Amino acid sequence: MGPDDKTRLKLYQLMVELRDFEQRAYDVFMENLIKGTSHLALGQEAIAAGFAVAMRKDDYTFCTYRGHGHTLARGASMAAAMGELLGRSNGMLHGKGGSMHLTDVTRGAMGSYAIVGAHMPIAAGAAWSAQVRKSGQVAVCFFGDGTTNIGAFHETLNLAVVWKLPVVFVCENNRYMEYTPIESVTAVEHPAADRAAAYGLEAILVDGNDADVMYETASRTIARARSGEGPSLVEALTYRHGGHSRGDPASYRPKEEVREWMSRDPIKQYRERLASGGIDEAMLRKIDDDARQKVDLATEEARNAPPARIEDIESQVWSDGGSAWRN
Amino acid sequence: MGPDDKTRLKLYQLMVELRDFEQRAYDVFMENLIKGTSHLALGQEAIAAGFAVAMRKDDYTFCTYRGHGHTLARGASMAAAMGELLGRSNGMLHGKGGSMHLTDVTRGAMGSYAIVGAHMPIAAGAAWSAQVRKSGQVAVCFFGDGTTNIGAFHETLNLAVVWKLPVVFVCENNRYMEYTPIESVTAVEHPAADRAAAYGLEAILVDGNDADVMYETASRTIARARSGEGPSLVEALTYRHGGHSRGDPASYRPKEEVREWMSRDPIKQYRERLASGGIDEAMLRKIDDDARQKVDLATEEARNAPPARIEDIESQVWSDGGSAWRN
Amino acid sequence: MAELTFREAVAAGIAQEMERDPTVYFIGEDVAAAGGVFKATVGLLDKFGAERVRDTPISEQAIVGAAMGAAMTGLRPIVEIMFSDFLATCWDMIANQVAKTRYMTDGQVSLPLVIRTANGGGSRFGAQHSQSLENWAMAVPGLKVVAPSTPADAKGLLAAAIRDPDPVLFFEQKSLYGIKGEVPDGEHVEKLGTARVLREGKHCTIVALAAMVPRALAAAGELDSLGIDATVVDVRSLVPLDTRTILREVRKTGRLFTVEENPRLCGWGAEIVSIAAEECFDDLDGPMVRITTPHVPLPAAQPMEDEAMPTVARIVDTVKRAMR
Amino acid sequence: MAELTFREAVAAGIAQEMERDPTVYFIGEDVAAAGGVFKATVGLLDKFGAERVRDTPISEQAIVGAAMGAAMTGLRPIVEIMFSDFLATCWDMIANQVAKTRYMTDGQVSLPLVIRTANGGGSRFGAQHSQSLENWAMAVPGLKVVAPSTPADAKGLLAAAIRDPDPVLFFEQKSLYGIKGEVPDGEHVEKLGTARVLREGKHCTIVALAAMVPRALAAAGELDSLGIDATVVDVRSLVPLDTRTILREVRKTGRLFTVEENPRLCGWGAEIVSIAAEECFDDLDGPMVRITTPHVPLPAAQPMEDEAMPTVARIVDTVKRAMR
Ligand SMILES: Cc1ncc(C[n+]2csc(CCOP(=O)(O)OP(=O)(O)O)c2C)c(N)n1
Ligand SMILES: Cc1ncc(C[n+]2csc(CCOP(=O)(O)OP(=O)(O)O)c2C)c(N)n1
Ligand SMILES: [Mg+2]
Ligand SMILES: [Mg+2]
Repeated sequence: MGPDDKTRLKLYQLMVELRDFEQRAYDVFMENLIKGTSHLALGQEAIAAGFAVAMRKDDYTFCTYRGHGHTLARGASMAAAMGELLGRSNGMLHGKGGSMHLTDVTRGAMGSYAIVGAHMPIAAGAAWSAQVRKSGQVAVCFFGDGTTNIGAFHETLNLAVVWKLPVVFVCENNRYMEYTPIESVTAVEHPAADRAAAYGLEAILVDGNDADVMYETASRTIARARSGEGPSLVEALTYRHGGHSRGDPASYRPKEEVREWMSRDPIKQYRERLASGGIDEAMLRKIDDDARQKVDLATEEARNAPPARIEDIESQVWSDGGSAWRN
Repeated sequence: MGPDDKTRLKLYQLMVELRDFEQRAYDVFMENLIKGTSHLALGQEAIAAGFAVAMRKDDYTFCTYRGHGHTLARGASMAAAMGELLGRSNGMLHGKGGSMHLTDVTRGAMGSYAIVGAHMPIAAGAAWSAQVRKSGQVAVCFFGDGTTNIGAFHETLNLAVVWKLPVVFVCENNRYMEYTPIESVTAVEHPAADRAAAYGLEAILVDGNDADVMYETASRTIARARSGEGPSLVEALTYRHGGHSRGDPASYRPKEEVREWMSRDPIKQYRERLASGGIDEAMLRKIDDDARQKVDLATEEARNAPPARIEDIESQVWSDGGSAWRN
Repeated sequence: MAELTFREAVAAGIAQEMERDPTVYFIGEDVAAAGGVFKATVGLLDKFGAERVRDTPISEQAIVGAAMGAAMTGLRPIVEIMFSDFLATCWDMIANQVAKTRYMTDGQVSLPLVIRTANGGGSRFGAQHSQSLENWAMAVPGLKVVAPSTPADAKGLLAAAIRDPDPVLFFEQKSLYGIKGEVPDGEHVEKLGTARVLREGKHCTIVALAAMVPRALAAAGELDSLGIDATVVDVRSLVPLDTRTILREVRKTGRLFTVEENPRLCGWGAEIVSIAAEECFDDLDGPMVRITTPHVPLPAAQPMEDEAMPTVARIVDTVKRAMR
Repeated sequence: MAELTFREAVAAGIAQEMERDPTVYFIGEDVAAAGGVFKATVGLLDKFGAERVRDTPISEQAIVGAAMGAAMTGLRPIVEIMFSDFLATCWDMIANQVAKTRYMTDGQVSLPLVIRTANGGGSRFGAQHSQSLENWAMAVPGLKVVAPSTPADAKGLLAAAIRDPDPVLFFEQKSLYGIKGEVPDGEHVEKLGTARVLREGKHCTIVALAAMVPRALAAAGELDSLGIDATVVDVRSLVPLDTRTILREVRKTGRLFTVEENPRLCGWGAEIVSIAAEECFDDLDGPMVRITTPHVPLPAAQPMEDEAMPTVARIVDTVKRAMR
């Protein structure tokens, strides 16, 4: 079965947009226009797209420093995202956050968090709030394989199950925590799936490079959360096409492994599936072209925006807009 | 089979001593002689005794604020323990630590830690040190059911398995974290055993009120650690006879539950088993009498000791014996 | 006016706000059925039910994180961290997440959230259950920090903290839980960021916080009989800090003493002294002196603990010698 | 003398001590095969092997806890916490366990252990990867705190920290990793607790730490041309603190300025100012002024971050106006 054509096209479009954005982010970084760091999710697009398409508009996304895709997938402005990477005043956070903290609350993108594991209890908290407000909202929380070894992961999973919270935890297992292979620092083979039982949860291990599988998994776990049956823990197998962060050539990865995974590029695979499933090549080409154009425009807008404003340094510590700590 | 008679008598003797010490601690507290807090392990003696008897002299014990028994079981001075509870200068820590921090490094009692879960990675660290020093030592780390829900538990178990450390983690499941029933805050029925698989470990769930079972479990897991096969996680089912800490009447516990568990008193049970197994009643009575006398003497010594010395306040922050932070 | 203990006043403050605002929720370890290990939340479960007053696992990171996520999405959570020492186990949540997220998102989220915690020494609990940690919070931009010294302020400042749109760390001194005092009837809300002058003197200004306030007052009484007339200021709120009141009183007397329960280095006393050293140097008539616990972990035994913390005698003695 | 970068000097300091003492072990995230995200530990795995130089999971509590347990039982571990911001995720281990256990056991255990961490701003990483957190450590009794400003000190003070029998937090300023400087050949060990006078002036004393030291020196150069002759002191070690040197220099000039990268409240600057306010009040000729980052989380974008941290221009300007 699988999703209908409209959904599939949406999945494809999103993946292409995220891919093009990340590639452009890489390019502008190579131009030395990005002064901080940036962590690209090249190759992991099927997970972001699968969930974003399955989510309700008012659901919550919580993600990590590797969060450009997750934020954009909820409909956040590409120009504002690129502006933030470039430290421009049109940035989503007006320069205060940078690449690692993209957030657009109006789209349910509740933040990108840069300390491993920290956003997991925060996502559970948003789910708790949805639960007691009876809003029907679901929180989805994305994190990496390496994150499964930190204390906050454990505390959060336990609490979420005990309180039966409407939250879906999605482990994007890209096989590396920074430069270190995950299996060298983890007691079990599948860092999330093999631990689901420790919280009384079903082990869910899926192909994170297959957009249909991700969409189906997302739909199922979100529905479970929405209907009050509690959290899920998903482990999606995937691969980073590039290094951990800017400037990392990822030379620590075996060539064979890289070759194998590159051949399973989620976008290339999906495009072939759509084409062989009867979707018109012209339609796919239009999606490709539109995405490129969208990224071009966003990049142009960001490049032309003035730099972040110095006068904002002391604003928005407090809800009154200021930062006064004394009278 | 089970342990030989000599071992059994040692187990019995230890349990009786720990019981009498805790009961005396309760009495002196009721006399208002203990100014801080104290957490008694009445009813949990079989675990402390089983492990202590199975341990090698130079093995390491790490325990919690509920650690009088674990510390004494390694051979630490009862008078020094009682002195510490009473804040006397003969105290094991000369008044600096109090009831929650009993430590006697000369006996391998590496400390009682008062922040839940904190001692778990520290115990792993001692095991790491033993591993690289090739000393053959094993670390044993005791903690409660409630402790299994804190992040440090998870981080430690994973690291210990990945590094194959010679450490045994012993969860004393006494069914309560302070005043809250453990099942109301935990995602699985057996907080430790049901999580062993999350670290690739065998689930070990044993009767913590049976000294023979505890001795056997201790011997087996310590041997495994000592032979380089790595850590174990043991869950021992037991029950606190009293409240969580001084002054807690534990009225939140169902009467039926209390009655049932009191009938499974580890010491009463064991005494009956020894008697019916042919051990002379006179021998058992002598152990009982000797224990009482030992506690009497220790209490007397502590009562007569002068109070902790004010001039010690600024000593032993640093290895030079002092506390200077400036020149 | 009713006479309440400090712990009763805490419960009354929470109850007042939970009644008023259905988005206020309260979570923590042993806070619901048991009413808290310090019995400062007795009765709340009965009044507001198990959904709004919830026991948690021993998972401080999850507790604070959950409160943060809820605060971002429409609730006003109150969290209890049983002892302030345990703030260390969730310090990332507090210092890196709660404190910074509003700023990092340039104001996209608000975090109306209160973290209450039992603070300080005097209970012979030893170094891991006795710290005065208000300075840890004060040093982190993005956190408001409050520490009341009376039952009335416990209620009024806690109510203000709950109504505040920003995250507040609320420190309840363990050694004060048992004290009694008059608490205004009916709705009682104080204002954050206001110090209170408790005694006006001519010769020196003694600034104190929480459990050190009654000690400073007692010391001022003794100093009076020695001919030294001291102003006593209760700081009440470290962030925002009422520098206007504090500096005014320092200027009037020309001498500043601070009384801090925390260890020696980098406390709020150093901050206030430094502000005075920059902003009213010319009004100073002599050295500014901090009276603190020495820079050691707090010992457990009664005689040691009592002597380590600033005593009335030490305050009197220090001021007397400095004013000579 | 060889010219090394700061990051090379760090690796050289570790290597020197690991060669000398077989009980020195080094663990952290991505420190072995990858040589650290700041490349400050490149080559150590090759030199000392996988047993002594080990990669860990992302488990800061377990890492620091393991080091503590090992230090109690015969090793001298060095731990890397990748960014000082992550100290918050293991703050209980550091502030409550490592710092207090020797004292609580009245000296039964020693904790010869070093926690190295990349500290501070200037890399446009945003508020969760840019903090200057040496003051968090300074406020906790039982921790020694060191922050070098040159490659030579990076090596010499790190070696001293590793040899020290007590726990040391060693802060390596990220913005300094790339700087080059002469480092003595052969064994090089500095002494903890010693400040260094870098420039002697007549008019005022500027005290700085780590990345603020070169800025203070540059400012002193500019001030010179404005007729203000400044002493510059590199604090180097916050605990133990060389108050003897610092107060001597303050007394000589009568004016004190501190330059701190950390946010405004409760920093080491406040501590030094307060010590001076008590102990050399009569030698002061005017207000003491702290130059700090404002009390906000650090923003990410280059222009904002640059302006938020103390700049040479701001140091010059502040001193000039205060000395008028
Ligand atoms: C508490 C903490 N420790 C370490 C880091 C540094 N760090 C950033 S990303 C990362 C690896 C995370 O790996 P994983 O969870 O697999 O996510 P991925 O980067 O692969 O998406 C590390 C160690 C951090 N940000 N926070
Ligand atoms: C991090 C932390 N949170 C909370 C506490 C307060 N506390 C002390 S003991 C305890 C219950 C522990 O329960 P369990 O692990 O089952 O051990 P038991 O007391 O039953 O032996 C709690 C919550 C603490 N000491 N540390
Ligand atoms: Mg990964
Ligand atoms: Mg228990």
